[in-house]
Amino acid sequence: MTAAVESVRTLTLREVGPAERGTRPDEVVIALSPAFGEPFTKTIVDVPHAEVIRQLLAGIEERGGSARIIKVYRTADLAAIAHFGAKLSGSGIAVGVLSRGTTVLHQRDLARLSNLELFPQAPLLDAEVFRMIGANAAQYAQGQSPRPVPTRNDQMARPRWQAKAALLHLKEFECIDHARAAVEVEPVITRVD
Amino acid sequence: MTAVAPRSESAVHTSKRTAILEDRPVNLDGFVEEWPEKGLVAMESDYDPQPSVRVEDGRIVELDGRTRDAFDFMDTYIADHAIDVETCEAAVATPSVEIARMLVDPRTSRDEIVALGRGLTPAKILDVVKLMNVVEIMMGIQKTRSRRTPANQAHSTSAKDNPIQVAADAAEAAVRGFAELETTLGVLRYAPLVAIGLQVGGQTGRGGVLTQCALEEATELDLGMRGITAYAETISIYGTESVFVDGDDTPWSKAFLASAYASRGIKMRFTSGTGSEVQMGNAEGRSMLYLEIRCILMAKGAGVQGLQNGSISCIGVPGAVPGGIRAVAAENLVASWMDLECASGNDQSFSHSPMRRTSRLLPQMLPGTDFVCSGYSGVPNKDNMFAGSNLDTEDYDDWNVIQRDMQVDGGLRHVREDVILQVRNKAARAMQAVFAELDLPAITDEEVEAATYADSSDDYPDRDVLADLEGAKSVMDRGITGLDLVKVLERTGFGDVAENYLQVLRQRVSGDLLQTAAIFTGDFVPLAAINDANDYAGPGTGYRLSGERWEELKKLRHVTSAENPEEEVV
Amino acid sequence: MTSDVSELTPADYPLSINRPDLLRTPTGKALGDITMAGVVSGEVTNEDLRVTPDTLVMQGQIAESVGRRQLGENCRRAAEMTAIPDEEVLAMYNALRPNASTAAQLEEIASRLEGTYSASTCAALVREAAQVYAARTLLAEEDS
Amino acid sequence: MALVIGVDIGNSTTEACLAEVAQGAVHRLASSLTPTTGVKGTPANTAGAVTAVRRALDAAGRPSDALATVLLNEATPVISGLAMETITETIITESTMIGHNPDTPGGEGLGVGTTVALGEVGDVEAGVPVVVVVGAGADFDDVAEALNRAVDRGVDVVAAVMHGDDAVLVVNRLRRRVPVVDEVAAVDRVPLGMLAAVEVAPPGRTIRTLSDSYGLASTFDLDAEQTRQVSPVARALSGNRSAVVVRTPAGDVTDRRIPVGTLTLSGSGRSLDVGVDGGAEAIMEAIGRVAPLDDVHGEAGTHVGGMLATVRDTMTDVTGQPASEIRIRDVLAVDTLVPAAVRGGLAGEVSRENAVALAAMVRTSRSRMQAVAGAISAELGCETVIGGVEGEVAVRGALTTPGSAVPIAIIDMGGGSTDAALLDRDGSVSAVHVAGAGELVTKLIDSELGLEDREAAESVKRHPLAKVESFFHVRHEDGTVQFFTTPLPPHVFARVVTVTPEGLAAVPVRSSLEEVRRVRREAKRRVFVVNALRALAQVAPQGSLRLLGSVVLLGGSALDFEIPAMVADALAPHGVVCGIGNVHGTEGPRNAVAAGLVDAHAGTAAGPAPERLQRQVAS
Repeated sequence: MTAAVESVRTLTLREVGPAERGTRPDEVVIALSPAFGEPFTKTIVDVPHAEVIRQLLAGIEERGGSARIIKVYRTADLAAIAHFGAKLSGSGIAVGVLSRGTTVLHQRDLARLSNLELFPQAPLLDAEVFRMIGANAAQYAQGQSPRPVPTRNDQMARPRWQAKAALLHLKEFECIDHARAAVEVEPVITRVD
Repeated sequence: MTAVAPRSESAVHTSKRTAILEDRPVNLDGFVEEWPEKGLVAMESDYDPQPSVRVEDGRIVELDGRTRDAFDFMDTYIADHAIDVETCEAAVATPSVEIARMLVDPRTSRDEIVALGRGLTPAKILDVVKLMNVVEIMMGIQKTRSRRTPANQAHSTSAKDNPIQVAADAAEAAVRGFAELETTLGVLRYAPLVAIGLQVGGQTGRGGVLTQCALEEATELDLGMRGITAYAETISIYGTESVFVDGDDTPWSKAFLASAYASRGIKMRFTSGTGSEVQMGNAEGRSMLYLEIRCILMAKGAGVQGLQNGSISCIGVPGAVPGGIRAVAAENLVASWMDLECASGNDQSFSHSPMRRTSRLLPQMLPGTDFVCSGYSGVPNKDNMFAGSNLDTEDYDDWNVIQRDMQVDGGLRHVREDVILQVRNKAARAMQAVFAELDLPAITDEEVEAATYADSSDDYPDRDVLADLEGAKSVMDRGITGLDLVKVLERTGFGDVAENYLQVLRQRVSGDLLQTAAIFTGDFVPLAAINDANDYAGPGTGYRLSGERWEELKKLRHVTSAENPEEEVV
Repeated sequence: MTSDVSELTPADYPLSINRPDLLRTPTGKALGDITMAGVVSGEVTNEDLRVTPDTLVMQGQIAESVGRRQLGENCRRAAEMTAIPDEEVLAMYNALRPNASTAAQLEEIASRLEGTYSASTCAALVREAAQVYAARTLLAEEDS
Repeated sequence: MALVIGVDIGNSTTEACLAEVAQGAVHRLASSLTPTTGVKGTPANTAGAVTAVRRALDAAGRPSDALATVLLNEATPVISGLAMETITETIITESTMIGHNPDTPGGEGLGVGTTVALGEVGDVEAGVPVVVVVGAGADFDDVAEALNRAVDRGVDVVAAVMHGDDAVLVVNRLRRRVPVVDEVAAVDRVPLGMLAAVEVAPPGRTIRTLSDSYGLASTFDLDAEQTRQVSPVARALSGNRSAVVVRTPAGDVTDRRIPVGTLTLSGSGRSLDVGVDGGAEAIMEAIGRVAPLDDVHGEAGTHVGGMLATVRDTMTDVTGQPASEIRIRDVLAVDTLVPAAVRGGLAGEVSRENAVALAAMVRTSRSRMQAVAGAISAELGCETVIGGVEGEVAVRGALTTPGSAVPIAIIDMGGGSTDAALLDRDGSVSAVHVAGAGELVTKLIDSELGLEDREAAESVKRHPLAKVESFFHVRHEDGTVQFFTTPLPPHVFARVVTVTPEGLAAVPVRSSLEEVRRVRREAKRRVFVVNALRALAQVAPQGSLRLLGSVVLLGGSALDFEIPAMVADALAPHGVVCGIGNVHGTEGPRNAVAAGLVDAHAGTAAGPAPERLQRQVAS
């Protein structure tokens, strides 16, 4: 079900105000890292950020959930980003995403370093996986117990991706802005034909 | 999946030759540009500190440009525990180029250069090794390696955590020559049965092989204290304070743990490696090698006998930057020079390219280290639960040929098929007897047969995992120890295996395996950097591959007989 | 029983081969008593397969005789630790992790090491850690 | 004064009771428990028996050379075999319907039109009602746009069928909402150009039109004969939230019984054939008619035949007795449902098919306990005596339960078989073994919940359930709520879990707690309660449970959290007092046989010594 993306879409994150605590009991917060969308535009394996957001939102929508997106500037630590999002989430469920693609499903009552589902190998995450992550997030938010998204593994990911992942991680750290509070954003996805 | 997909095609039309080159496995590896400001650089960085040291009232008050009030805990630990206060000022004042030459020059003895090293600071050590090219680094390893006789270590694991497979592959690895065997688990609860498999199999293959099971601290120590395993290795340390704290440890907690192992008579080494700090995003702007040198000095200061280094699980990071593999060789040199046992990496999947895998190996294999691989996968890589090694069972014959080509001892040997089948079968039968005697889920004759001829976990009948896990729990609940296993083996007709195992346990009493780089010979003589200290002093000295051992390594699977060219040497 | 042994040298190593006369198990057996016959008859027990503090001190001397000062110190700390039960060793290790203990808790461990187990070298290591942790803000919050 | 030890070799555990015996007085010192090695009643038992003896000696701190006598039970080998056969199947021909239940269909209502591929929708004339068929790889935004464009052009798009899990997404983007069924894996096999109906019910409801024969008739304009033919379609779709029906010339859906072989039952000088596809009730009824059973054969070349042959072969291997001499003495048949993929389905449709589970039990007359006794004597260097049949000795042990009195009956519920015995006022003992026990319960739970995970099924069987409602509280199956101060582990979040001594373990199902609980209790009832009644009826005077008096439950399953209560409830209407054994007031339901052996040896237990009473019901 690779959503055969022939047309390219671009993503703009339009700031709508400070990130605040939500009230909808079934909402999922998608918490993005400092470099997500801007300056970076795609994951470590070139999945466009527009597609990451579109598929996460589609997964949530397909399961009848609602979503808000926030962008975090003060940390580039995935666990911290996701846990921060979970605390703002009306349901307590958040999806944390780094610009290189690494993703985690978090819940506000969990310890920061714990998680509901973790997808540590960014090179193995494609559009289909992001859709399933979104669907599971919505189900957790509704108090259901979805089957965990099947995890993939590849021994040879280390030689190919380990250093690029470190580099992207460092770049993400560069975009940390301690003075800037997290904001709620609205995704504007434009199709470029 | 994505890792094996070809690179995206460029729009430009390419030549046939380019197409062939594009398809070469080396182009599936990842390479990145350096970024020294952030520590994404192997060993040559303008952002590393300059060497300096100052002593006041018998205490180091300045280290590599920082005064004591600005020390982080790594500086403090190294200044107070690793560096000799009496000699450091003079040592650091010695020109780096002179020290580098002493490392290479055969006329400077190991004792002399090791003694000088005791007074050096991390930045000074870096300053010295930066002057050395990779051949000089190999010269240095050849001389400073602590044990005279090189050795090797194997991984024996199973994708299904099948204890019979682990036993059979451990037996084969032992008979092929590995001095140490390491295992770990997919399902942690399987640990007791797999650790028993490793020990029973190992002692069947060759008496005196030392075994280890990588787990979280409490269980690993427990299995060690029961005598089911013989040593420990996966005690990680890091080169910056922030990463050390992220790992939930400090130099003091790790030093305490080192003493805890020794107090139970268990051999232990730390683990560190280049790239881990930058991988975690907290390199504090230092080069990978500078941070690794801090780890090496921290280990030395803790009084642990040895260190596993050579990037280890972060090898993809130094492997992707210029000069990275030179830096990896340099970290092995520094560990050896600091008088620690060095288990020198080559233990993780490193490259898609067979040629590159080999070249990464030579700086350790050619000069010889205490353990050239830490470890070599004694199972097919798909069964390797340490996420794959640089070498696996498919490479056994290549390794043996390289040893013979270069007349270098990499710790292994070619073993005839009948001998391998015999030890694999015996290991599986010994496990069958042990399981039966301990009321563990039965091992069938079919499984023994499979273990004798198998390659991977796919070749074994599936075990009843639930029953096995209950059995594993009962091993812990009943307090079964190594001594119980010795009794069972003796009672069930595996007297020689029992005797080998008892010899290993007996060494606890002597503490002989706590000395630097200690291993066991086949005759249960402890061989350490004391009674087998490296005495390399140039051509014609030190360990030489000759005599009986060289005759052994001349043997390969297929060698045409000179006497009768129509036949092969057996 | 072996405390009056003169300084050991590298020539004494391996003790299991060159100086078995110096070695005893925690129950006082000689190394030569650890035989298969002894195991089968039940005379050799798990308690016999442990290292004694005296032996650790001797191995420490050998290490120091070849210039390995820190390894010698580690052997001395280990000799002190032989008396501490397994669970308590692990508990102390966990207490030394960053942000795990208050200054008072670490001092309590140090006093216990010194008082109950006569482990002064270990106690010194814990006190030193407490000092560094205070300076680097790695102590646990005071109130809990 | 002599040190003796009673050893009871059971199907799954070997128990020992160590005691000092002097002039008829018994002073018990220790008991022990270890897994049985090998098949009960065979020389492989020696290892386990020796282990049990050594452990009891260790526990009492006695050396092994002080032991005077080992007392062994006469353990009759009992082997049980299990098989499960599906006896019905649903078949769809010519893809007339898609009856699966995607989690999230889109839209609501009924749409009837001609099937057309998404790519062709641009060519459809305005005004024609169409059902759009969307293949794999289509993006939801693109699909919605194409459908909106068609509608703008005047095409009457009434419904859609899709490959991907996109129905809600597409419907949310339509200007005119229509029902959409998604996750149809073989969407490319949906015939095009045919009349089709798509129905989606609101959340929480089920479809009304396509699941009703007359609804189908009016939708497709069928006559009376045609309506009769499509009734299986309607039946197959009932209970679904969404469905698609395509009218094709020869399409059909059938529900047929699969012949899986017959059982030939012989007993009471008669022989009866019964088809396994007749279901459990027919099988058990036939068994009742020929009781007591002498032997059972399965039809050669069928699964049932294969299963019974395996049981016989195993017994031949362990006893050395030829297969022709081995008799199957009991069979328990249980009806169950197993989820199975529908043949001919287009969306991986699953239907719950009927199945029969069988447990069979074999006994031999030829025990090899003498060989076990010899091996134990050699190993321990002391006398070994075989004493008493286990049913009888167990009754003696049970009688030491405080408050019990003759007449007394026992039920020992183990892993492979359920045993019953009765000690009558005249001192006579009757005993019986029947097939089916804990293993069968595990298998039923595993297949009915579709777990395919024996570890999880075992856990469901053994432990009560709870639902994790937040990281800080769970609701137990009895409705009580338990709070935690530290967060629960993430892998149990929002799940149905078993409450085990090691903590909470997630049950890998999507069913509700109530459903899991119902399956668990039904499985136990159909095996343990049925067997308890069946076995007791065989030992009861004149086969009447009313004449039993009291029943003591023994064995591992007597420690289960609900089985004793379920059995007691079933016995209560017969006026039977039923309770959990407490051997010697200290051992609980364990150790009855081992303790009974010692008592019999000392000659102190109630009633005469076992040698004098030998009335075996089922031998």
